[in-house]
Amino acid sequence: MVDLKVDMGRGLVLANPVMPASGTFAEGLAKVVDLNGLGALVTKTITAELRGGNPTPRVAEVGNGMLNSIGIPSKGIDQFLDEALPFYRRFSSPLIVSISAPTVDDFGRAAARLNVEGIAGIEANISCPNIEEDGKAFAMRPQTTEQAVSAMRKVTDLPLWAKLTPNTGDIASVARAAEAAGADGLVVANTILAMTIDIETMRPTLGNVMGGLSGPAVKPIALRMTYQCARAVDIPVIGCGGIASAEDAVEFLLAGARAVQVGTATFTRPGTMDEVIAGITEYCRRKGFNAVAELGAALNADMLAPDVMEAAQ
Amino acid sequence: MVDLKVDMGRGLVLANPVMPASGTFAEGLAKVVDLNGLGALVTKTITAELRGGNPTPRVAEVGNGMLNSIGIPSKGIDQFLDEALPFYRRFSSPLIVSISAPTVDDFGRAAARLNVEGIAGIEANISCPNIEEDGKAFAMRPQTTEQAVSAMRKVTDLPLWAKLTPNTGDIASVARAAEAAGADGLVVANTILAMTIDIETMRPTLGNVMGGLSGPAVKPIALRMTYQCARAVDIPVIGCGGIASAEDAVEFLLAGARAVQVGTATFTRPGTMDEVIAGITEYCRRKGFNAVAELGAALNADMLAPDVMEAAQ
Amino acid sequence: MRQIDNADVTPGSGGFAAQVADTVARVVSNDWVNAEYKLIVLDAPGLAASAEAGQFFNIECPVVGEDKPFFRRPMSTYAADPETGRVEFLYKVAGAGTRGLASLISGGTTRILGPLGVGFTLPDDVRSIVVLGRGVGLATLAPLAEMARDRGVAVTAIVSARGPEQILSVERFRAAGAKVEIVLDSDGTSAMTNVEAILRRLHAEGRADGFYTCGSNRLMLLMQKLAAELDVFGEVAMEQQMACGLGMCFCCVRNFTVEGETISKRVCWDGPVFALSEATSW
Amino acid sequence: MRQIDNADVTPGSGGFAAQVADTVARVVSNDWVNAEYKLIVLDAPGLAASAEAGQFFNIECPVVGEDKPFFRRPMSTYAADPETGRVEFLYKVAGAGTRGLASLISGGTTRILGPLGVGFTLPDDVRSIVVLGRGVGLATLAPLAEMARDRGVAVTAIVSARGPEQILSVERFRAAGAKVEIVLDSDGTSAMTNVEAILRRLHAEGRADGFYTCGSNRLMLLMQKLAAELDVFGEVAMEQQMACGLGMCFCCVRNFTVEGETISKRVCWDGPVFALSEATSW
Ligand SMILES: Cc1cc2nc3c(=O)[nH]c(=O)nc-3n(C[C@H](O)[C@H](O)[C@H](O)COP(=O)(O)OP(=O)(O)OC[C@H]3O[C@@H](n4cnc5c(N)ncnc54)[C@H](O)[C@@H]3O)c2cc1C
Ligand SMILES: Cc1cc2nc3c(=O)[nH]c(=O)nc-3n(C[C@H](O)[C@H](O)[C@H](O)COP(=O)(O)OP(=O)(O)OC[C@H]3O[C@@H](n4cnc5c(N)ncnc54)[C@H](O)[C@@H]3O)c2cc1C
Ligand SMILES: Cc1cc2nc3c(=O)[nH]c(=O)nc-3n(C[C@H](O)[C@H](O)[C@H](O)COP(=O)(O)O)c2cc1C
Ligand SMILES: Cc1cc2nc3c(=O)[nH]c(=O)nc-3n(C[C@H](O)[C@H](O)[C@H](O)COP(=O)(O)O)c2cc1C
Ligand code: FES
Ligand code: FES
Repeated sequence: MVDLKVDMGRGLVLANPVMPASGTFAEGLAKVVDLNGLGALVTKTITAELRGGNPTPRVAEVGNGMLNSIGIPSKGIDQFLDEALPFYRRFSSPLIVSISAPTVDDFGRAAARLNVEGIAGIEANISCPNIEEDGKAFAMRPQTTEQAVSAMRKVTDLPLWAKLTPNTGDIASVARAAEAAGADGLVVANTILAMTIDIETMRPTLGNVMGGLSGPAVKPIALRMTYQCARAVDIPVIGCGGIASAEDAVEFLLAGARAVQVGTATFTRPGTMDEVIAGITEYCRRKGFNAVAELGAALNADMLAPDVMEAAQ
Repeated sequence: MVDLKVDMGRGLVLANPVMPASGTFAEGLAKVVDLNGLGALVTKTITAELRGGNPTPRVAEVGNGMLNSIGIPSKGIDQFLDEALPFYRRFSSPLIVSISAPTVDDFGRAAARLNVEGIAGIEANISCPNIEEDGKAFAMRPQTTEQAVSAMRKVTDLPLWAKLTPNTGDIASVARAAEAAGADGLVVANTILAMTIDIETMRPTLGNVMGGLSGPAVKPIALRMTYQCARAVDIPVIGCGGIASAEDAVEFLLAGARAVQVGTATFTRPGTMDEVIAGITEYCRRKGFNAVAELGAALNADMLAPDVMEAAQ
Repeated sequence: MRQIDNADVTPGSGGFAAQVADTVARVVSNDWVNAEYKLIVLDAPGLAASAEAGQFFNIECPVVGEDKPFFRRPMSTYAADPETGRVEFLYKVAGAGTRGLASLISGGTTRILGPLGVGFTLPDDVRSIVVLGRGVGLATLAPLAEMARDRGVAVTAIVSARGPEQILSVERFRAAGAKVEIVLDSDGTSAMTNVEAILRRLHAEGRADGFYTCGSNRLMLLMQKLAAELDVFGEVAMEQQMACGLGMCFCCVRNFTVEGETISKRVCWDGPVFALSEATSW
Repeated sequence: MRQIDNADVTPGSGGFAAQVADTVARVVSNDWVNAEYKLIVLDAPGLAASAEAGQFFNIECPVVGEDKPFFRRPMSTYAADPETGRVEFLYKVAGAGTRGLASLISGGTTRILGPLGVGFTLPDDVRSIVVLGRGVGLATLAPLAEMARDRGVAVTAIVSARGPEQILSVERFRAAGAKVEIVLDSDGTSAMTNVEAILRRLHAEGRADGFYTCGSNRLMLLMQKLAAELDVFGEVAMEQQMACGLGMCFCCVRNFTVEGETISKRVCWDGPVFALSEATSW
């Protein structure tokens, strides 16, 4: 028997290390997959205010990946608490609510509203624009990361995860800032800003010109950042980016992630998370690990400092 | 007849907009491809000092891309001038020499040594560690970019291109800094820092733990950065990252690149650059462009500000 | 039947009961029906074969050479029979995904996720319907004719096409007892004025309690206008680019007019069949 | 023949003359020779078929299912005949790339880049050679036997293998007039002490002016030691992971000892055949 439990700190223990990535999961998956089998449930990012999304086309397939500019269409926190929460409450897996806000104070206000039965934790999507800083995402810089996380930490005792952006040049410093401000965990990472052009119409493929890249194409980049962050902080890191199989998930766990999120792969294979859980178990068994938590210390590498940002060339 | 010429500024006009990316081209290609047909030749980065490379394994294939930690093994500038330069002089395509250095002053000293017959321009690989700044690459920040480029500008009248790193969080600002410091062009961009792990051996796949990602997997990211830089500066941008076909190259030209570099694709298909040149010509003909230079203004898009760094989520 | 709504998605106290399956389906046949369309017949017993008219599947399309479809491709159920476990799709070979689909040979397998979305409804007071479709829209409408027949509802199918070679599904409609009227671009009968005249005539003859359409924006707008004027129940099946097919990614949204307001709905989750009155031009 | 060096790469004043071609080769046959190895025979006229012993090709391997080889795979020329335009490779089906290669069927095509690298040399004063190989190394050494025969040089081939089933290329060696000695793990004859004894005997008998090896680090070290002691000319063909095969990417480097100094060389460009005296353990 392989022990799949992972301790995420602040009293949150997950039955297994596999959960959906925000924005790639909703009620519909309950029709296909037993949600009670997942380590946690993570909602699409919600905001206090009502928000529409971006213009269509909102997605494009790129070689081995997905480009999207969905944006954060949100019906607001009230509607979430009234309608979506009761639905998720029916499942035993802990519910993590992803939130976003346009200012530091709004992050605090949004987090304060989630001290509610049935919510097991908060994932702060700080990869979104900070309107007080010219629209630069909070997680682009250590200082704004620290401010946003502190504002939430003040108002909540729930486990609080900060979701980082891979578009920053200094993810290890951002990770340390989030930890210093009281984050209980880090999700590494969101989508990578990218673009494609339809050369026949001579237009950007997305209505929004640029969008976020996800899926297998980004995996080696997300894995590198997961490794850097896991070495930079003591709080748990949740690896995310391109995971589509148990083998991919094991790479992240070996790189130091305590848990993983599966995003785009669920769109192409809705049963991916189940397969990942089964495959991790089998890997541990085959390699002689009694607990999945042991993988975090199993990498054979002359460890590099987490700030090593120098491309090989 | 489609006019393929592109004006790179400072008197450098290329016969066509296609050239090899530094480090993915060497004398050996002359055995397969007529180098006289290329828009320019770009050398592997050389340094003033002798340098070994990184430990093997130095490369790994990742889904749809290449991860490498070759490093910059260099026999020094003297050896280059004595042995390699005479070889390249035999070709009509202008020779661009890629250089790198560990300090601002060393960049200046290296550039000064290239005011030599047969060298048509300098590409400064500023994606390399600055030992005066804790090893952070020059091109990670506007200020260090500005310093390195200025040091070279002072000592050379040759066309001077700065090759940027995609690992920065703020490529548009770095691009503007390079322009302000007197760069004549920007190469966008180098490889993206990434990592993979062999889950059987539980070791990083590369001897160096991390390496640079290139090939089709990075194309949408490099294209986005090319677009951002082309909108941020007035000097020519040379698009680079994942180009493996004429269609890919046209995307970069539509995004605002004046020319393109082909890297990894030459490893898997040595004739790629020839095919790209032929395919661009055919595309222009089919779409009714008389000159490839017209593509830069042909994109139909509500242009976004170059600093838009906000992922869609 | 309307798709089971969220309230019914209850975690089994004991076992989990899926309502949508990702079925590994075996290809029975995959043949050209004309120069552009193929019909694929799959062996896909279980939940898949319980799909109702208007519901769709999200289909994994094989990688073939340079064609590397990353997402699945949505396809309407052309036929589904719980008895035989057969599911069929009629599809136009268009781009990378459908070219991949077209490469499947009998005995091969692919994954089909479904049944998905909300199918057609036949309110009790609707005793006769007109289905109006063009191109691939006819594949979506065909099973509605059988559903109507099974409920004793009379069907007139207006089949629009470029020319005689492009006519699709006419035998399906006839076999289901539908009256078929064919309108063509090649002889001018597909002109909006003529189609409008036919619809008005059918309504005047008491053969149009319900309007159903798919596959053409112009035909949808025409039916929408007439349905409002004549106070006829109406539905339209919509298309939009999809990734998940399960309401999770929000990429398949379209605008709808609901009580005077423009709201965005997910085609895969709130549709693909929508009230005709709410649809907006696409 | 040594590979044409840089000085000869002259841009044609008029036309460009390639020295290496990326040939689209047609598969004549691709059959198993034992449980692990396949022999692929290609129709690849032109430059490809002019490959010499020890030179190699960089081969595009098809994507098959989950196997998506991104780089090409280097393979030694097992045979190349400018008369027939045939090129052959003997390869072990190991991972993603060679599985892809193994999937090719006659009539199919793939791209082969070559001839690449520096092949074997036979100095004029070498009148008899010993080739010592194991596993896939024998594929690399086989054409050397024919090259030697054509120059009137006597060949003894020592073929090392796990057991009788793994013995490769013995007929090729015999057909080229070589004497063959087989040493096996299964009967203990492949032990280093025995191989050393054979080599010493051959040298004593005057049948070893040159030593050539490929495919085993331990055998290489043994030959290297004896070559130094007995002052015998020697060469070794090396392997290393490759990307470009053309000396451009510097991923295939290995360390060599040249005049007491450790220097790094590219296996694809400076080799794959190197002076035995310069090789270091791998
Ligand atoms: C609910 C629904 C039911 C459908 N039923 C059928 C059917 O029964 N028969 C049939 O032939 N077609 C049907 N379509 C359209 C079918 O999905 C597209 O023709 C198909 O996705 C084209 O894929 P491709 O790779 O061949 O084309 P490409 O043009 O290469 O596709 C590129 C991208 O655009 C998307 N796309 C292109 N056209 C459409 C479209 N019309 N609708 C949605 N996405 C599109 C693709 O899915 C893909 O993501 C249906 C679409 C929807 C939404
Ligand atoms: C000059 C040269 C000549 C060769 N000649 C032959 C031959 O005639 N017959 C034969 O069977 N094999 C030969 N090899 C080895 C052959 O290249 C590898 O077996 C093959 O690359 C394995 O690829 P794979 O995808 O099947 O294995 P994988 O293990 O999946 O390959 C993973 C990566 O490692 C590389 N790799 C793995 N093993 C080797 C190896 N031994 N040498 C170099 N790279 C390797 C692959 O190219 C690929 O990049 C030769 C190698 C070299 C360098
Ligand atoms: C369609 C789509 C919508 C997303 N929406 C959100 C979101 O609302 N909030 C968020 O934090 N991340 C969002 N993401 C990012 C994912 O959570 C995840 O970080 C990213 O996709 C990388 O993981 P993957 O490669 O497994 O998809 C979204 C991703 C996709 C593809
Ligand atoms: C093996 C290898 C070596 C490289 N060496 C250098 C180098 O020496 N200097 C440099 O500026 N870039 C170097 N690069 C980066 C390329 O020039 C190019 O920026 C990058 O690979 C992206 O382009 P591509 O996807 O077309 O390969 C190297 C890339 C590879 C794959
Ligand atoms: S396709 Fe994902 S929400 Fe509709
Ligand atoms: S394989 Fe590229 S240098 Fe040898």
